[in-house]
Amino acid sequence: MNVKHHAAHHFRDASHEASASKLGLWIFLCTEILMFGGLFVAYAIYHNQYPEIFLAGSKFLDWKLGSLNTLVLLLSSFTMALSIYYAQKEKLTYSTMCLWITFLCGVIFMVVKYFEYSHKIHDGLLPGELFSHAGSENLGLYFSFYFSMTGLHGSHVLAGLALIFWLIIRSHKKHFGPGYVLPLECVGLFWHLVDLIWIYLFPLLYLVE
Amino acid sequence: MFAHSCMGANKKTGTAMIYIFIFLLLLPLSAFSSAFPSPATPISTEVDQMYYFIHVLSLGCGLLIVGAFILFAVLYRRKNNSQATATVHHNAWLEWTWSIIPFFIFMFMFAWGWLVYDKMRTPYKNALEIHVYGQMWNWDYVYKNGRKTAEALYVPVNTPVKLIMTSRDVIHSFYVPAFRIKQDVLPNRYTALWFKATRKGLFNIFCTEYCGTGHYSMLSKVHVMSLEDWEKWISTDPYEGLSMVEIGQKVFRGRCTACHQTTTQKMIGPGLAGIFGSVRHFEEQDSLTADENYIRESILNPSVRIVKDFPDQMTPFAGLLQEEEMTGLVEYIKSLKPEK
Amino acid sequence: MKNYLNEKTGLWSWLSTLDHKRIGLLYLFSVLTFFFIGGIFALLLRLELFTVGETIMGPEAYNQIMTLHGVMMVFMVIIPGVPAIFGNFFLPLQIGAKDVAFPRLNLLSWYLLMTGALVAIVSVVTGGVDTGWTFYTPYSIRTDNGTIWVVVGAFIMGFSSILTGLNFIVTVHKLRAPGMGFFKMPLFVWGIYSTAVIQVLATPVLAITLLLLTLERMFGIGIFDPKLGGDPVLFQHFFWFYSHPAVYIMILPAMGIVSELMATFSRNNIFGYKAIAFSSVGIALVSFFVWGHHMFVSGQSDAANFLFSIITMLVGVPTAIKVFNWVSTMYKGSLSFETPFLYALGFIFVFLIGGMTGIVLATLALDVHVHDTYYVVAHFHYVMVGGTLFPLVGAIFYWFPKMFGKMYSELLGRTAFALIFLGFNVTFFPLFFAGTQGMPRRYYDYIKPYETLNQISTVGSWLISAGFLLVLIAIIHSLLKGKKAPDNPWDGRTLEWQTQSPPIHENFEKQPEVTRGPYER
Amino acid sequence: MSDHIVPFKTYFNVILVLIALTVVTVLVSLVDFGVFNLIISMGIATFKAALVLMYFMHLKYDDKSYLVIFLVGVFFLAIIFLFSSFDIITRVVEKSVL
Repeated sequence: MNVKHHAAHHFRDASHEASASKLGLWIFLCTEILMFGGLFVAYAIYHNQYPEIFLAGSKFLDWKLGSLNTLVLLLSSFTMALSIYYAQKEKLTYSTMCLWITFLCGVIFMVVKYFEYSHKIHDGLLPGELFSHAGSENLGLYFSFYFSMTGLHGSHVLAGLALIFWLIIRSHKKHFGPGYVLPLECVGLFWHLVDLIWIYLFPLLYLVE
Repeated sequence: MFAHSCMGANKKTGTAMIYIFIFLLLLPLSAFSSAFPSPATPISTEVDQMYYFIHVLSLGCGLLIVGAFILFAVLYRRKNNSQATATVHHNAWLEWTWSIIPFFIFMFMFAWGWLVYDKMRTPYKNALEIHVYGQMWNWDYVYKNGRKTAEALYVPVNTPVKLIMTSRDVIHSFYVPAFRIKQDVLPNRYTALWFKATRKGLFNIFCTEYCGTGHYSMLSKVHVMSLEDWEKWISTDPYEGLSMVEIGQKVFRGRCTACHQTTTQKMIGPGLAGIFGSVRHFEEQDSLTADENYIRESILNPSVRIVKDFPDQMTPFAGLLQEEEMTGLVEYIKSLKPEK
Repeated sequence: MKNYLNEKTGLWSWLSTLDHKRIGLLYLFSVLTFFFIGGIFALLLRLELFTVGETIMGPEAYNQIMTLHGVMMVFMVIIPGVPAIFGNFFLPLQIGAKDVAFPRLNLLSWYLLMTGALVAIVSVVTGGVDTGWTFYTPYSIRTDNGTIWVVVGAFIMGFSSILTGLNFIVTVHKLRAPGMGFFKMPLFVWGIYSTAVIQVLATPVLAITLLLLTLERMFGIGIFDPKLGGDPVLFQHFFWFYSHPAVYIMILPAMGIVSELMATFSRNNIFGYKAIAFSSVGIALVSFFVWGHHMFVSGQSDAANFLFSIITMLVGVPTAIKVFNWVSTMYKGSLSFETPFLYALGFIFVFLIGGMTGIVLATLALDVHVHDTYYVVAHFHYVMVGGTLFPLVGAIFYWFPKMFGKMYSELLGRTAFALIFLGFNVTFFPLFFAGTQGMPRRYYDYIKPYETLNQISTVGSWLISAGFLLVLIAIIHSLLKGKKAPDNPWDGRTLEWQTQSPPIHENFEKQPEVTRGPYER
Repeated sequence: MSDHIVPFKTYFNVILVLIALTVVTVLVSLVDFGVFNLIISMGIATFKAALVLMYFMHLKYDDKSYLVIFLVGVFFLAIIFLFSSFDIITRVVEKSVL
């Protein structure tokens, strides 16, 4: 059954609205890139100025947890793309199930992040002047970058989870179908961007040489 | 039609507008001469020549353009409602000319600006090196032979000087208008300035990077003197033959006038007249009468005791004052009595 | 007669409206309120500077008012200003659309601006802020007062600007009337479009900079704090990467308005349409490469100074082209000097002085002498008050009949202009000379030689505030007692003059067809 | 547009390649190639990002203007980095003489 979605009054039809929404979303993704980019530029500049601090700092990070998080996010990106695929194929139960898997992967990512954060706070590996880890000179600068980059990324993962949950509710109500997948595509684009940023964050923070 | 009825008002306002524009064109000419502090270094004269050139050129172009639109305003006033208007709305040749000409003018200005700037920034060989320290709201200077001073930067005339500057807290900026030089003074980093004063006298030093409440009172002077006087000054002990109170007064005038008055009048910090022996009330601690130890402690480490309704803004002077200066200051403050 | 104003009434119909015209009026009301508050601060500052020594307030109060004047005028008046008020109201009308692309996002932008403004104003009661609108570290990290509120407020207001820019780009790309190619769009739309590109590309960097500054103040993360290895000059790089394009966010829409006023009141097709359109986009792009001219003496390397100075000179060229084209539009026109046209002419005169002093500031050797002095204060007031506020007030009078369906009184309008123009020049022209004499900016008190110049300037500030008050009176007077306005009082050629004034909710009875250029007679 | 359906097989291949590349990134980081380490890990990350962009985000099938918008964002990031580090690299470091 092809669900009928009526376009807003000022658009000619649904495809006109879809192309406008996707253009708007891509511009929003461009601003997200510029915002995260500011952090990456600062990271790159300080990495060149204080290579030894960044090298010593990254030793405290558990790269196994980092790679687990990367795989989890990649998987969630995969299932997100699949949910659109199934909606277009009108296999709506599969589509909702894929959304649930994406949501679950996101939660796992945040739980792993929670363990990493509590472990670091417990060890005193805190940003800037709060750094109080015994036995190593001040790595505050590295952990300022670690916490601000992964913190900002984490807040975007949370926002993504909220949006996916909203999609799950609408998916249960059968709002989506072959004719109308716009919300799935838009949230999907945002979620892929969050994954994209983590793809760069992982090697830069965890695998510093 | 509405537009027609306001035709009458058109002529009067058109001409009124013209008078206002012409009056405002004469404004710059009248106050042009006294534009700059009189130059005191060779670089200043070059910078001034560049100023006069660009301002005269701008005035010329300005007169041309404003003249053009006043002329059009008068010639093409709306006389009736069906007036024929221009048919030509694009002229590629014209567009190119008024793009290329400004481009070349601007590039010429850039090149000239860069050459003089480069001259300003190339270090003099074997310059007299002086350290400059900026801190929240006063400047102090240290010479290579260890001589310290705060009330003025003493410099010999016609000798190249290199200032090596750093800040003890926030960003300040060392600016001598008469020498046309300015350079930010950054914490944890040294920045440098070069000049060769060609005229003796006192020249103002300002701080031009916002640095808090006392930003406006962070003033000092460059004292340019002949080589012999300078040599005599640098080798003499600054406090030779002065009584303790006079030493204190010299130190006070160099370091403390940014925030404290010698009367009872509050400035940024409290007025110091009659402080000694008075009862001081604090934010947290209980009050006490001001004795030598209290005055010494509130100079070396002021944030220990903060007087009621005064902000904790005074920077510590621990390590900056010699013992002689410290005792001098205490004696001087003791000697300050409120005016009757 | 049904129109967007009387279609629905009641406060809630305004606070929950999705109509771009009503949102434009919401912005008009809030921006004018912030403008008058900021203006009062300016008057207090000038009053304090009337004499040497303390006149009406102490140094702490002066520094806080100086900062609030800066923050309010920049983040709450001129950045939202023309794009949010007239962009919202007239962009859809001028391209023949029913509304902007995302109406809900448009309303969210207004609420973001108001929330950000509220958060910023809370700083007044939590210890005040005295860092200047530039928040330079490490001073902005050191003081323990309300600075964090203003920083978070500006952070929130930044998103209002991003979302408005995003909305306008999609509207221009997707909702133009059939037949309206890019070169049939009015120049005001070109101005708003190139501004939206800057808003979208520059503001996120401000967002991350202010976020890092907030984290710096809360947890001392040390990225910009020299005590912990950070580099304050890097903060300046990030801040000015946004703030220089931001001054083009302020000026480009105003230039769009001047193109409209020139074409309409000379009753002439605009001269060099393509030249003006391409210079708007040209300025928008080059503006991202020039931020270093704010940092010539800040410890930036001489090589970087060379680079930034030469590129800044390039930005001057398209601006000069625009001014020449506007003046040529008057050639062989049929000029009528109603109030909006006076503001356009005033703009050209004042912007000329602002532009040329800009070249002085871009020249390295000259900038060293006048950086951070009153020469710079005079320069940016010439290009901001003259460059943005003159066209903004001109646009209020130009589009007043279309927005409210009532005519303003020509006498009040012209006297207000004369007062503002005279007062402006008397206030800010003497400050050029105070600057070259070496008077630094943000000074609570100055030495004796600068006194007479400051006194002239303060007298001028009374004149200009009388002028702006008269503008307010003119607006209120004509809102209450204005005569009914015809649909096209100025014989304008752009699409908004072809619908009724004030327009209906759907803007046009039937979708307009575009067959000719925007200003063709 | 929503009418173009990307086959399941493509998605599946892409996710396999992505996982493989993640493993490669980790392995490469264990071996010390000196300065090349950074270049290699950034190269792999960019390739993975391109995969996600092209297939998962449908850039391959959608209107090319979206790709232009994305690249403009990256371009201006490069501008901030280049100009700021150009300033930092060419700074003359002054020394104290005391």
